[in-house]
Amino acid sequence: MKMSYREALREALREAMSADSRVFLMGEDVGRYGGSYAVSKGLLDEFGPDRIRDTPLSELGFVGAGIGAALGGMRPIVEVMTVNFSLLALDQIVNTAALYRHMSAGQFSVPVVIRMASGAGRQIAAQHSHSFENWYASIPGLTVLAPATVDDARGMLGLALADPDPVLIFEHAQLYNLEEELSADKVSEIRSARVRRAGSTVSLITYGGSLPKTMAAAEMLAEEGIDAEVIDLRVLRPLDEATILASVRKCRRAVVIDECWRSGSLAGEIMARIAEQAFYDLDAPLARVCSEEVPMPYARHLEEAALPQPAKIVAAAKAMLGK
Amino acid sequence: MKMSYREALREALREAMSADSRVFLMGEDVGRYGGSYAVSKGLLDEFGPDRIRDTPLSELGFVGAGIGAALGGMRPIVEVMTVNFSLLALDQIVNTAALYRHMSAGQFSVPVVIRMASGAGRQIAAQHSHSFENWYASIPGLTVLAPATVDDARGMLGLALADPDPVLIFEHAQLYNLEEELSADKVSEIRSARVRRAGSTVSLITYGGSLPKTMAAAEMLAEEGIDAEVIDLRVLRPLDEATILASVRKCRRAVVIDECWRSGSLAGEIMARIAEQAFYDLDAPLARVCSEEVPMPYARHLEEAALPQPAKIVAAAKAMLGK
Amino acid sequence: MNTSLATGPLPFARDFALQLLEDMLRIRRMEEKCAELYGAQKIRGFLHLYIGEEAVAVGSLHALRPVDNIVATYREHGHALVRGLSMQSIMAEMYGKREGSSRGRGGSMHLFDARTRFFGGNAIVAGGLPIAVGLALAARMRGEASVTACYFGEGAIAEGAFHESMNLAALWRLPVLFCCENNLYAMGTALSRSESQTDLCAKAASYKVRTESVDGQDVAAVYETTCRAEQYVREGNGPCFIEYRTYRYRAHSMFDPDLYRDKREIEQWKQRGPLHGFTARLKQLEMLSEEEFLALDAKVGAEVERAVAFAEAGDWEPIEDLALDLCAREANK
Amino acid sequence: MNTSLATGPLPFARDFALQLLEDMLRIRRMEEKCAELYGAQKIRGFLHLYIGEEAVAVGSLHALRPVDNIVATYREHGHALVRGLSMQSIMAEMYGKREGSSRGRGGSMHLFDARTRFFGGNAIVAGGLPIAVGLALAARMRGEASVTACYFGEGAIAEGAFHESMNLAALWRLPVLFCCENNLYAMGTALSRSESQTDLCAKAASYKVRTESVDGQDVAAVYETTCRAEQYVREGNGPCFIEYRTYRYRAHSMFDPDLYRDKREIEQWKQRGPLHGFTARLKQLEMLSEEEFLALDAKVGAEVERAVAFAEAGDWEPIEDLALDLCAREANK
Ligand SMILES: Cc1ncc(C[n+]2csc(CCOP(=O)(O)OP(=O)(O)O)c2C)c(N)n1
Ligand SMILES: Cc1ncc(C[n+]2csc(CCOP(=O)(O)OP(=O)(O)O)c2C)c(N)n1
Ligand SMILES: [Mg+2]
Ligand SMILES: [Mg+2]
Repeated sequence: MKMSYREALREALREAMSADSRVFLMGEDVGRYGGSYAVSKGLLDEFGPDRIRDTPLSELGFVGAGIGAALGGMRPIVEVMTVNFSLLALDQIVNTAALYRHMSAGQFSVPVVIRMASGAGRQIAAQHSHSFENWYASIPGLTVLAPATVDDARGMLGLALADPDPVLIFEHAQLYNLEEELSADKVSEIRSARVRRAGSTVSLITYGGSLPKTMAAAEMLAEEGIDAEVIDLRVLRPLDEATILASVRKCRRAVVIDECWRSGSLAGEIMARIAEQAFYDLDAPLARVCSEEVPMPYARHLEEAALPQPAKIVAAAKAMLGK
Repeated sequence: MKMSYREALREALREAMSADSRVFLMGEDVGRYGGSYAVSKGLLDEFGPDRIRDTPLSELGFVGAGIGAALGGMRPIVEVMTVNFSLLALDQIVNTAALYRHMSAGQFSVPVVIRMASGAGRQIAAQHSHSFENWYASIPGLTVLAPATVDDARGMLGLALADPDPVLIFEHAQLYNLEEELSADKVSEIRSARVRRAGSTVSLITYGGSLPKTMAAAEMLAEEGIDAEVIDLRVLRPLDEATILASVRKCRRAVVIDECWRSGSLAGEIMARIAEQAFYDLDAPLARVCSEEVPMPYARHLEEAALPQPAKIVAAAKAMLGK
Repeated sequence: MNTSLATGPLPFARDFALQLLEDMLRIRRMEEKCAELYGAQKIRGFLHLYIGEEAVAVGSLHALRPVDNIVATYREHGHALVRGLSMQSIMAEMYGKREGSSRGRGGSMHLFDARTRFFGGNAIVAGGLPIAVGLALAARMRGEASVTACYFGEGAIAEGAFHESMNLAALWRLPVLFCCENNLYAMGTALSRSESQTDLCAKAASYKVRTESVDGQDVAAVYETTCRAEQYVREGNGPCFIEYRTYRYRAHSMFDPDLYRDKREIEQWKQRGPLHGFTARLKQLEMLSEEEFLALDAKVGAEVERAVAFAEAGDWEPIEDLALDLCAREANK
Repeated sequence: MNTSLATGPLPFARDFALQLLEDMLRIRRMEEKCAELYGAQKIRGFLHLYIGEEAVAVGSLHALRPVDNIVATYREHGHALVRGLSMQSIMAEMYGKREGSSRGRGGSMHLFDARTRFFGGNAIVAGGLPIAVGLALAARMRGEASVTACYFGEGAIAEGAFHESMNLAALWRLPVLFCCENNLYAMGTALSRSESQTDLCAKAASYKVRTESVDGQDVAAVYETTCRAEQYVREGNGPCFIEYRTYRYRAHSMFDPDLYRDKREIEQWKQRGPLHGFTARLKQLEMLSEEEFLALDAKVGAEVERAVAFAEAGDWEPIEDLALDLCAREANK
């Protein structure tokens, strides 16, 4: 069955809400408006305003309330409209959600799921185009997911809800319209990375909104006879080092691609892990393709220039191969 | 003249306030209380409550107000009591301070200086022991400083105020009582890293509160006949790649030390840059010594175990040398 | 909602009245064109139209002085235009051209102009309020007699930033004019579903801030009320909060299917259109003939056409200049 | 400040009165010991004493039920103790021992107890308020008749989190008891220098939340007022805000030189000590003799000694268990 990423998320929400009365969705305009990216469209009619709960513009307050509701025995799904606004709620995520279990020595847990749209590419400029999943992925106590396929959009939410600890889900805004065939096997775990394209010459490691671009780059490389392997991280915390290192050991070269600013990018962290653990397996310096270090501009040509693009990935891979 | 890090900061504040009537200090308890780390003690009497301005507990509000005051022609120094509370103000730093000049195509600038205490080691537990300078160092448009010596504590503030763009200063809480001889030459720039100890065998790269630990580790290594070089980054954004790479090229081995959680640490970013640019100069895998990936515990022995320590740095360096 | 239109004599001269009318018309026609250009994909990203709310920006900004600071939101085309940005630079910015007010970096939500002290365009709801507090603090410390006017929607009131900013401004008695554009909805969320207390002046008063509430569809009333408030603030009495009761006729943004409002409600508010109402009043007062109105409209139409032509003819910022103006100093990476 | 002590008959029986007295005494003696142990470096880090404010925790927590949720601050030893954590587990936690309520991970600021629904200890000012809103939301959605009591200082009111939480609780009519411990200072900042409106009930009322203000030095009044509020909240009428007017006799924390308060002010408040006042009243009512008081004090003293001995005898958590309880699942790096 063909389905869009948006529909897959909606189906996952519907399924979770139907299966467990403790599950509810809350966030700005998730109800009457239907969600700013229309993910929850129609769910208000189905589940009512208590369980599809519109909130005022109070990110710190309602994310904290979601955490509290999780402590209180519910299974809230909190939608933060975009990652940009999540900065206002960051204190609650860092200083409450991530800490409760450890700091209370296991007495309390916070089974909350926090979803947010992230990333650039829609010409909505510097305050609406951030990628902060690298920051979230650095916080012990959180699990951070980045579904990049319709299957993962469909399957990850339920698994996240089953986790007794806080899980963050980053939905790249450019993926909502992605249409793919839903596979017959259900996604069954949120612990491992996936090889999305097997290859032997260079390992292209990425996730989320950069996966389609990386797959396109791999196709372009294939046309030039370069056999790239594409790794989709899927889980940004904890990182699946085994899959990353296996790919790097096989290909002996790696380019890491993400949409963060280069400095402090998740790509940098992946490179650090490779440099620590697979140094002797490398035949060439590591490389990354990230966003340029500027606030994201509005004009299309500038935005395109600021973002990772297939051509840049191809160039980085070829440079590494001396081509 | 011998002086404490705290006194050096106070002297720098006093000098800046005396030299330029546009400069003022604002923050929680900077006035009557004297600053939570006693940095501004006595300054209220000297400069009055308008220029040593106590604020309510409103981090988002008063950091934003500092940014606005900078836009309005003042030279505010905003003290955020600790980096932990800066999360509440992060939106203003990311979405306003860092963007204004670029987004307005150079029409506006934000000459604000934001100081904050950071780091662990005082047994004040998980909500009060963070190191988020890595996050701040990833934001284009900001300059991020980490004075680790009394000279830098004395000299950096004035230079930061002279910068027409936003500058963040991280003062590691463990350094306030550090006493050192103030050197005769004034600190004259905030662009470059410094070699704090010349060496030839392994490059130990660090900053801020980890510098004393790293220097101690270098001494311990010296006793074992290992000649470590210690680099103090001083400026966390923009990174002084030239100094880092020169040291790594000389020593051919590097351990990076900081107090961030390992995943996403600034240490990881440094390693990524080395892996990109000095790969062929390396004789061994890169390594880092960071904090363990847990919320910082209160109990002393657990906190010590969670933090970088000289012994761990020594062990990492020796492992790298096969010793 | 008061459904009648304001009538009767005006508290100011005909020339000024015509200027108010013209400015409202300029916003209206410019934005109608923007909507069209959005359809033609000349303008992209988010586009939030101010159509229906014009009297607020026009009446209030005309009460302010060049020395004053303006802080606005993402729904700020009208404010930028009335404050004195050229329609050309606004249109070029929306096209993403280098002739735009921000060389195409900002787009619709991020118009800036140092000359007129227009501090932007801010796409973070309530993000402008702390900035306004700081601008007012700077003005006070520098001994300037300026007022900082900060615009925001009623949706922003739920944000912590509103609370912290109101308290700081009141505590320090700063010259801030908090201009709340209450158009009853924040995206799809009606005020009654976002605030336990829907009397916004009562909320603001809890900070010991003086408050005013005015029919935002009546440009004369907006002007008068803002003048009164502006004077109070300028004289050093501390901040003032003004609620402008208004309505947006269009959807929240070009992505919004607008399914959460009753069509009758929209129609009712359209009966009280700010342009329509003011034009009728001027005619009734014999200050304006239909002919004069058409001439004015034609003049404004020509300005819009010129702005579009200017934007069309503009250049793209070279990609090499991506990092231009990131920092005053050398590249910062 | 009302300088007289409460007198006259009590609204409850002698047994209960003695229990209130004993709990106040337990907090006082425990904390006096903590201060001593801090001097001896047995307790480290931050230590915020509640001495002088005991009547608030004791009177209010006795008005609540086991099913209720408690959210507290970093000044929470008293609340934890009254709620039912053993003095031993509190003391061991402050020693950083594995027998502590959080195995030594939390220390003074982070006491937790699932059994008594004590959700901690939170060292971020106002950080507990949104959590309390969520706990109350969960209770309502689950059909539980519980109340969530959230303690915070008057300093927290300036935070955006206060504003957002009050609005959410009021908008959704949630069973939250906002317990504001107004001890007049936030570290060195007096209320009048942090709030434009110092009448805290007026602030809270602007959210259409019911409010109460009570003398926090009078444990009987605290109990009665909280009972009234708790009942209102439990019956589903929405949240209530209670201001407890109190005072801390000690410095903010052990690092605070306490130079910002007038010594006379401190002395005046000490005249109205909650323990002193209640003891005098009980004696006047002939419910307590000096002998009985001394016996009670001796009993409490013995409890303190046992707690110290317990903490002293405790073990250190093995370093291998640093990451224990980080996540329920396997190690998360
Ligand atoms: C902090 C933040 N949260 C959410 C959004 C998304 N958003 C943009 S506009 C808007 C509605 C704001 O409503 P209001 O303040 O009433 O202004 P109006 O659009 O009606 O002029 C929302 C929710 C945002 N931009 N910033
Ligand atoms: C968000 C935040 N900002 C600042 C601090 C530092 N701090 C700790 S306690 C405190 C004073 C709080 O005063 P109040 O709320 O009145 O409570 P009290 O200490 O008087 O009980 C401050 C400023 C903090 N812990 N959290
Ligand atoms: Mg609105
Ligand atoms: Mg207080």
